[in-house]
Amino acid sequence: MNIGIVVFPGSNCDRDCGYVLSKVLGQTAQFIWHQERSVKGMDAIILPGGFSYGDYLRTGAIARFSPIMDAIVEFAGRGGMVLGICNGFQMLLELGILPGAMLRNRDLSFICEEHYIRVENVNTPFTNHCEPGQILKLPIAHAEGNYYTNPVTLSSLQANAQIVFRYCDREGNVTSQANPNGSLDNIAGIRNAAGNVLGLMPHPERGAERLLNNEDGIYIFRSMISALEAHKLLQPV
Amino acid sequence: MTQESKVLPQGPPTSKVIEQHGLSEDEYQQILKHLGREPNLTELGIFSVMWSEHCSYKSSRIHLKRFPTEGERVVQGPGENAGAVDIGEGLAAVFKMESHNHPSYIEPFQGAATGVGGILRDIFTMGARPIALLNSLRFGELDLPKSRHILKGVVSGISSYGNCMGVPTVGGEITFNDIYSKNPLVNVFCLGIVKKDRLLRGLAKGTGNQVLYIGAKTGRDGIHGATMASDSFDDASDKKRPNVQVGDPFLEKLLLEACLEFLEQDLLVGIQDMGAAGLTSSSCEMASRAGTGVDLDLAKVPRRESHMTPYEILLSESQERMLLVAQPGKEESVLAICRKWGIDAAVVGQVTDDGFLRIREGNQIVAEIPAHALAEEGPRYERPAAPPSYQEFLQSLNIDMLPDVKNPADVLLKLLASPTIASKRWVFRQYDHMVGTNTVVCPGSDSAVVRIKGTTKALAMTTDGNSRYCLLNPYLGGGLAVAEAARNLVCAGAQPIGVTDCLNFGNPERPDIMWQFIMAVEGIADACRAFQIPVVSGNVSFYNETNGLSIYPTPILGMVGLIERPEDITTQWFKQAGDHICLLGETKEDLGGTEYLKVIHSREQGNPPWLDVDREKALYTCMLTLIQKGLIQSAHDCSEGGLLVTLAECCLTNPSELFGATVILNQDRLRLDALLFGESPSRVVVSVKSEHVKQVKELVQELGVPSTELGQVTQGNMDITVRGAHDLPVSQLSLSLSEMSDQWHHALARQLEAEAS
Amino acid sequence: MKAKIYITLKNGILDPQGRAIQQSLQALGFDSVGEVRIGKFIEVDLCETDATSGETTIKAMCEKLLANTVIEEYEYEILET
Amino acid sequence: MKAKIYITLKNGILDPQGRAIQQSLQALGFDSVGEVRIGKFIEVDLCETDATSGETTIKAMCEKLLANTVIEEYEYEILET
Ligand SMILES: Nc1ncnc2c1ncn2[C@@H]1O[C@H](COP(=O)(O)OP(=O)(O)O)[C@@H](O)[C@H]1O
Ligand SMILES: [Mg+2]
Repeated sequence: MNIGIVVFPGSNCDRDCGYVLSKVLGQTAQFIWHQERSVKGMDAIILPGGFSYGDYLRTGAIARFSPIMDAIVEFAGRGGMVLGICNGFQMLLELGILPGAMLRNRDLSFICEEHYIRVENVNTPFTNHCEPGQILKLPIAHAEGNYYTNPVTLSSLQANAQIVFRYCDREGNVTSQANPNGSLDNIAGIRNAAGNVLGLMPHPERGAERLLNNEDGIYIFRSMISALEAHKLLQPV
Repeated sequence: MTQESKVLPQGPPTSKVIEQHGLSEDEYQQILKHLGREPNLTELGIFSVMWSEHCSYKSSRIHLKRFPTEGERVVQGPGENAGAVDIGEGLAAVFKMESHNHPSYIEPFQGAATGVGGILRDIFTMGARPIALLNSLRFGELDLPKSRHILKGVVSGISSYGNCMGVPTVGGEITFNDIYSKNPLVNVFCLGIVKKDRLLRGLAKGTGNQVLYIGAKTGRDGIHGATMASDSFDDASDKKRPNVQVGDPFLEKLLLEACLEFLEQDLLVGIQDMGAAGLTSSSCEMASRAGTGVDLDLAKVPRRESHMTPYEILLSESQERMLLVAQPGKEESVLAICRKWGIDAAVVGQVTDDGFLRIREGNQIVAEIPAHALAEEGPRYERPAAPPSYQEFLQSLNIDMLPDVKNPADVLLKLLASPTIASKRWVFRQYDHMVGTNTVVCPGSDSAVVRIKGTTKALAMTTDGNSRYCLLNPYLGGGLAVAEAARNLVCAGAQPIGVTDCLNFGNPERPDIMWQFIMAVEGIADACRAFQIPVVSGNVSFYNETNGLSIYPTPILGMVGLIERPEDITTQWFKQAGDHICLLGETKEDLGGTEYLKVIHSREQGNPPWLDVDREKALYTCMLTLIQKGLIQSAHDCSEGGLLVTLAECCLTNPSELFGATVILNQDRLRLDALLFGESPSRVVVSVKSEHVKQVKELVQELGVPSTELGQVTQGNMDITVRGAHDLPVSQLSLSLSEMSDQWHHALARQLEAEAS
Repeated sequence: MKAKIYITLKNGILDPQGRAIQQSLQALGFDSVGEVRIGKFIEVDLCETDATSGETTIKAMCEKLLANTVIEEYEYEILET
Repeated sequence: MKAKIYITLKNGILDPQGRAIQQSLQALGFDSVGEVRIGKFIEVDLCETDATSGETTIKAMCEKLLANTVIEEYEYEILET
């Protein structure tokens, strides 16, 4: 598959995503400079982690105005698969493709640590390789991952199974102790209503190799690849 | 030349002005000789920074010559922005360590952040992509609110800069002592990877080549930063202006990517960052190294503030700026890359062949000085040195006057909760230590290990230094620091291949401080020579002194080791119940200068343990052999806190589960506290699968390393039995893992989060 | 002209930074301190002279970039210079 | 009473955030935007009634905790409520 990874000034997980896709999973990863205006030829798009524009003002706030964003909004609108990781998730929120916003972590500090998340919905193109309720262990690395939205939106996220990952403990219990950053309802990742856009704070690309003692992130990438393959089978070009 | 007469005269400086610039009468006479005339104020300012201790190493240079700097792997030794060693497959590891002590006291967040920014630039100006940061920190004890404030500021400064750059902070060390309460130390280490034949240097070669300025605009920040780091210079006229630089990690990230693109397209002749003494030091050092001159026009320098004088522009220490010399005809490509990344850039001058640093502003020459005189011909001092009068008192310790330990379990828990020994998770969880997806061993083991993509290799890195040992015996302290660093690397399965150092001392004009410095350098040099580990870069920080009180002599070493095969990567924690635990090396009555004496008996006295270089070397060979034969499950070196703390750490540090241990020790005529908490060097605790025990024993014996079987890894408590004469138990302790873990894991957070009232 | 813009979290949204500062102030002995809210203060120079059009510009900047209206609200003042 | 506190970087101190926001506003087509400086805006509730003592408290809070006087300066307003 041909997966586009958008590079913003200040992105710093772009190359990590590229490495996993091409070297670990044998896909074609293509870097797209934020000033380009087209995502033609891409089967899916990743908005990678990092500090786009230094995260000055608010995380993702300046990046959302990059020239490439129109093409991405349009791509997502057509049902194209978009994965926003960490800073990428924050951009999706700023863009309004996903609802809500990020606040500073509850304890105000940057947190880099492995955490458990529970897969709440396996009927998404990002989780079809997971078992319902499966527990993944993935690193988080952020200062603003404290997800917030208004109560109305929260209940609609809950009602529509748009909450895809929740922070949990080792046994899968979603508790406030297992919540690293104060995120509402322990939210670690959500999808849009149509299901083709996912934003999550944990870094699946950091959990994709045995050498690095973590392979749980592979579930997410494999899910994406399977979904894309299935889609291609349905709609041969 | 006619031009010379046109140097803008600003009137010869008065002796007061000369003194304010920190120049001695003698030094001023040398300036006159180099110039053949009186300097103007701008020129005086230039000499003042370039000949400051910070830039010229005038008190240290002759001593640093003792370091072994050569070796088969050395690609670049001291003298460049950073050193480089060959790691095979056409690659070199580029690394260096720098201090940012003084700024971090004045403004902890920005001081530490800009320290990280500076060391990163040193690495990527060599053409290397930085892949790892480490830091060594020293603070006052945490019961002082000010120490907590400094620590929190420093840690968030490091975290904010390093995280934003996307370079993982993979390790470091922190120790606490009240001696640092007014002189905290912030030493930052960075390592990058470059293709060996693409290594860039700070050379202004090629007459007529264009000199470019890229990065942040020049403001009035940090004027005289270099002199500040060299003395307590303060110019009344500057008082109102805060001498603090603010870092912009986002801009630096853009600079990094742009520089690596220059390199990829082979556009540059040379490049250097503008660190201390900014535009001045970068231009004259680049010219001096290449034996050329540089002609700069200040009118072309991008500025952030209006009405800046040449003096201010030349001495500004605004961050995130670089000076580069383009290949002929490639200037446009350089500028295009800068435009792509949104970086300010300007051609500000050219390389000349007359050896002068010539500064113009428009068509006026404001300064003209031989570049070599500035960069290389600064004063050199062999300052008087003598051991301090209190040295004998420090070393005198009648251990028999101190009661032996009565309740080892209590002492162990106290040590585990002492911030120097306690887990540093509170700190390193704020550092992105995984970005780059190379970190195989995250913070929390003896060394950090980072794999090198595209190869099967990995590099292990560590920073170490024990200033109490150095206070008590600077020669031994220096050697012990080298030994500990190397031991940490071999415990990770790595062969040490190079070292960098950061030498933090008090005022070199004091003979006792100079003596500490010389002895420590000698100790480091002798140990590096014995272990055949070349010193390829480093940094000296003097004047770490407040109100006449100097810090302990604190040389810190940053050492790098090479691991050829991923299966050799070894961590410190126990892996499996049933494994056998062995101690390699010998425990002696080494209580002098220990953490135990400090925490339990409030003494920082005695003689540090003797370093037997041959024993230590034998241990390295032995460890690497065992690891490469796949016989070892875990390896952890014994350092602060001694054997019991080491065992506790083996039990507590496995990221996925805790392990217990059942251990039997023989007292062997030792004091009980020496056995349990003494800090004899050249010791490692290993765990071994039972089927390998026999083979390990044989090999260890063959390699001439003493070893003792201690017991087994369990899933229960940590149970320790000490047997005395006739195998009778003299002491027995059983500590629950949860209790130990609670002390060790949370002590730092508890002390930091205790709010002052 | 010059604009001063104040951006704060909307009422009802927990402000972890404000809470931390409140606690530190109280720990420092400032007993009379009640709630603390923390926001952003942005000063923008504008080379416009017409007050009405200046106001339109400022409003647009706030809506578009400076404030995230999901969680934040803003106020501003315009100063002639 | 209530205090509004404005904390800004001292003159001459680099403001990377302000610079990034300025560039981004210009890129968004706000051509009239000149310099942008970014600071903090803090609202503090105080259960004091005496204006003078309130002012002393606010000043002390700024000096001790709220502003980093090495690089920042502050202003405040006190509102009776
Ligand atoms: N203690 C030391 N040991 C070895 N080399 C040193 C030491 N101190 C300084 N050097 C070398 O001297 C050169 C100048 O160092 P330094 O002035 O710190 O560089 P910078 O200008 O980047 O601050 C560097 O190449 C450095 O590696
Ligand atoms: Mg340098």
